[in-house]
Amino acid sequence: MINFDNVSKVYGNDSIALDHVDLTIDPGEFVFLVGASGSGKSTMVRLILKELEPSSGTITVNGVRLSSIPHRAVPRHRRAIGCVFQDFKLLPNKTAAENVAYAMEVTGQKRRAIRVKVPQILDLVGLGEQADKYPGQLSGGEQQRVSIARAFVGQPPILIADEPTGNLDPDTSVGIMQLLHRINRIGTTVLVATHDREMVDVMRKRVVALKDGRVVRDMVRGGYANEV
Amino acid sequence: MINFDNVSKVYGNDSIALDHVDLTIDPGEFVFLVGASGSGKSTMVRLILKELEPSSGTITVNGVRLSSIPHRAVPRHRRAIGCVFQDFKLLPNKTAAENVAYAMEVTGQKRRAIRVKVPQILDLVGLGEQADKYPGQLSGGEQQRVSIARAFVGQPPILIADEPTGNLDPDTSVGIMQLLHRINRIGTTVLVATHDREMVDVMRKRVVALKDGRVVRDMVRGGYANEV
Amino acid sequence: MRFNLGFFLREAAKNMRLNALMSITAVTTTAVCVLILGVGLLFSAHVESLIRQVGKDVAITAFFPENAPREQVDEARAKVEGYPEVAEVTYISEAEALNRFKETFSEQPNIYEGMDPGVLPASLEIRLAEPGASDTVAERLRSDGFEGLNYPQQAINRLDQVTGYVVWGLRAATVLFLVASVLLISNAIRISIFARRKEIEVMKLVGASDSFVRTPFVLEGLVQGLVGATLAALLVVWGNAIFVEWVQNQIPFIPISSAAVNTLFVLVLLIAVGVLIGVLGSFLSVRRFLRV
Amino acid sequence: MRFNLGFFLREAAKNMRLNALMSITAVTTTAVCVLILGVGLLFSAHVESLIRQVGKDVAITAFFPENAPREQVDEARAKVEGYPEVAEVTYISEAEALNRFKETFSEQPNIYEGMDPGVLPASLEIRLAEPGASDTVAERLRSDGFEGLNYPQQAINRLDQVTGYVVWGLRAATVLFLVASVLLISNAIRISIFARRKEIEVMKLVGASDSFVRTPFVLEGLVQGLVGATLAALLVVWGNAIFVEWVQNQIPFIPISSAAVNTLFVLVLLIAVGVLIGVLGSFLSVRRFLRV
Ligand SMILES: Nc1ncnc2c1ncn2[C@@H]1O[C@H](COP(=O)(O)OP(=O)(O)OP(=O)(O)O)[C@@H](O)[C@H]1O
Ligand SMILES: Nc1ncnc2c1ncn2[C@@H]1O[C@H](COP(=O)(O)OP(=O)(O)OP(=O)(O)O)[C@@H](O)[C@H]1O
Ligand SMILES: [Mg+2]
Ligand SMILES: [Mg+2]
Repeated sequence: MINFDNVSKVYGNDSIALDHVDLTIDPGEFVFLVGASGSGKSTMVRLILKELEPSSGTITVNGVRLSSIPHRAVPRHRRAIGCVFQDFKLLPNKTAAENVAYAMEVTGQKRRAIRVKVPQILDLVGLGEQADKYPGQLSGGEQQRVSIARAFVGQPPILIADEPTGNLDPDTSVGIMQLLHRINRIGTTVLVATHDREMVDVMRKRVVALKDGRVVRDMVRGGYANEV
Repeated sequence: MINFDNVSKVYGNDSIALDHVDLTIDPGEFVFLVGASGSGKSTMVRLILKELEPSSGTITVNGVRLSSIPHRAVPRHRRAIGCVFQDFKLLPNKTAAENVAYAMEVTGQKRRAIRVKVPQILDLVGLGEQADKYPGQLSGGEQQRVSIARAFVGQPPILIADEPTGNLDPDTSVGIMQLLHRINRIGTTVLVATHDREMVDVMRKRVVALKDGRVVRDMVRGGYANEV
Repeated sequence: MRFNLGFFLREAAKNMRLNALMSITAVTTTAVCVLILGVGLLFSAHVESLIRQVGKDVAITAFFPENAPREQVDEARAKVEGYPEVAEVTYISEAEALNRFKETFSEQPNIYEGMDPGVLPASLEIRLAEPGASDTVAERLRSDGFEGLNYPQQAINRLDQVTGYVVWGLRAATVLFLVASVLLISNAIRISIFARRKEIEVMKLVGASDSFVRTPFVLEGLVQGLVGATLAALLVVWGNAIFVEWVQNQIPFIPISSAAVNTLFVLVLLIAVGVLIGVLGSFLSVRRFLRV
Repeated sequence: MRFNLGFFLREAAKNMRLNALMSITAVTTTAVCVLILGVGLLFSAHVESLIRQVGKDVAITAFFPENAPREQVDEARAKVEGYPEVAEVTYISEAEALNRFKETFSEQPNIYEGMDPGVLPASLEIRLAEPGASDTVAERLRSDGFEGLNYPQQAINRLDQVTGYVVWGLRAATVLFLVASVLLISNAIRISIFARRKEIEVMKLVGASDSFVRTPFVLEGLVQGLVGATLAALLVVWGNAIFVEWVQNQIPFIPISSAAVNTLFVLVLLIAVGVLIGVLGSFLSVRRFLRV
């Protein structure tokens, strides 16, 4: 589903964020991406979204080499990926509900479908009450959950979550992780970059660990800090 | 040092963020503020900074009623408080080092002092290498650490950190918490709003728990989830 | 994916409401520029028309030989009226010529006291359609047998030359105003879209196509341009009507005329300019941030 | 806390470099507006000067009685030259008057053939400093014993009236341009500062005082205004010099003069306008976002 083949990413001239990364994620897998701050997790996410181009190497998503996708076709590629951004990336001029709805609107879905689906999803992440607030009126955790809801709503075949529980209390985090688990069970490929040691240790999924831009560990049923 | 007397905060007409909060934090104390997402932690921080006015009740910081501070004197009030913001609030047009330096410049400190102090602080939070990057070029955790460095640098008598480790891996988090502990030991009053259960449980400091805007627990040597 | 106009219009309307400050700024900038452009346009039109009017006052006088017979006069007159460059021909008899002379020197009766009616010859006063044609007309008159011609050769040439330069200058100024308007309005649009570049980035990252992102911005530009330009254009046209009436009442000897300006044309032109800049400016400014 | 100019200048310079798009936009907007304002100013100045020039060509002719003695003429002349409204006095003898008459009617010699030298009286040709003063001067002449006066009463009055209106209109237009410039430039500044309101908020939250936040913005506005206005002002002054020379060569009979415009004054005025709007616009726009 997602394949990194010898991928490196150097920012500017000397900031090596990813260093010859090889990684294959099969359809339907659930993968935790862990690693210290600055180890390159978000860079991987941005590469998969084709927000950035790799400095070298090949990335394949869903059988398509990203470097071969023309500018015109990038939106379609992105619509196949739901993404929870580390910094949320909500539209400040849209309410929580409108932000979630936007992800459906870009795919040209019917207004009726949107009107049914959006409140359901917001309820699922515990924001039924806050649907009509603007991002500036939401707490950090609430904004993060709007971002999660937006990533879910289109039922994309791939779901990527970059630090989805960084602003959530443990109870809510558990809820979100259960949600990710359920989504994965219906066939969605899930990639979660996280620092949440408890969660990783509890869920016993595949864990890929990065260190200074290199994959230093890849265990099928790993914990956050297993020995290398 | 910080005193909330029957403080309520209602956003708009019906969004009750704080509900008759009474709280006293003595000079030199170290207090964890915990509570579910949306329970009002950031609202308390914003009230202390006089970024917001309470809907009712009185807040006193350092013996001064905030409502009596004229607009002119607000900057001085804020300079006495170092604050790590949940959303970092870095200046996008300044490098990491310049962002940290800015907090010293507003207090009119000498360029020489700034040039000595800033690199020290950045080293302390592990960003010696990233000093000249702009926020847009930093990872989430790196931005968070810049925000932490900026809050420290002026050695303010009060330090408030809103979710300071949300984007940090467990090892770095421990380092930051040790830093907060050391800073507290030299007399600084520290208030940390956090979801980091591990940290709260390990450090055994005073814990104030909010729920739906009310203080539901206040224990001298508490854990994250002690019974109420 | 079909083009959902309703959705895009709602988006544009919402954005304008939420970014009211920006929208108002864009509208006033457009209005001010279109206003200046419109005033320039009308000023040009009136000045051109005035200059043409003055040009029409230029006359060539062609004298008849003493005691020319009636038939000769009529024939000559018909001939001259047939010249394509001629706008109007008036016959001045000997008696009329003397009367005019007397009027001119009314304060010095001693000049004309001794004059005979026959001293001043009869003449044709020929007004031209274009002052530039005076030489051609004089040539024709001479070849048609007129010997005595009186026409302010130099004044006509000068007037002609100045007219040309002024018209040219006015058009150049109008074009400059237009360029300035385009620059100023598109500058304002560019900054206001620059201020929202992060939003555009986010839209692209959640899978919006370029046109999906662009359309609401372009509609915003269209509406802002339309509103600003329409306000300004109406103000200009209304102001013009007031001005023309005022001049006609206060300075009646200035031959200003509301016919100098095609109101509808100005209205449409100004609004078109505003809308075009709004749409194109938005389109191009957004494009710069779509490369995500 | 002392005012650290070096720090603020560095801040302003850094911001302009990092927000290059915005800075360039602000500079071009200022330049375009100042350019238009400057062209308007010079146009006004030249038109006013031309009108004054035309006004000076207006003359009153005061006739002496037939065969007035030399002393009377000299005395009268000295007297008239003393009138404050008079710019220039020329004595026209009887012989000269006849010569002029002959020239005017050179194509119709039969008109003047029989004339005696004494038929046309001697006169004073009086040019006025202000065409509006013609009535006053005529009054003075009459009370000083001149009986025959010849002056184009109506033409003078009209010229006077039109001159007044045109000067008034030009000044109004200049003020309007000024207002438009202020609006357009401050609009551009307002949007560009609006785009940075979050930064202002953050600065306030980390303890910056209002003036600490404001100063770099104001300095930016100052520099942008200065650069934009100076470019435009130099262009205007240079263009004016070219234009005046061109007119003097191409249309020499148009009495245009580089003295109509005080170059230094225009330069200083335009730059002052640009700087003032830049500074004030930034000051006021920032203030709106300082209430954090
Ligand atoms: N635009 C950029 N220019 C230069 N360096 C960059 C840029 N973006 C990221 N980096 C650097 O690349 C490294 C990896 O960044 P990345 O955001 O991938 O880290 P991360 O694993 O997501 O960290 P975190 O857990 O803190 O979010 C960091 O050291 C960062 O400073
Ligand atoms: N400007 C606002 N307008 C309306 N409601 C607001 C506004 N700001 C915050 N709120 C609401 O107030 C409540 C408390 O917000 P606050 O940011 O204090 O929560 P928090 O405890 O910091 O949560 P988190 O852990 O998610 O950051 C939330 O429900 C939020 O929706
Ligand atoms: Mg990251
Ligand atoms: Mg919060």
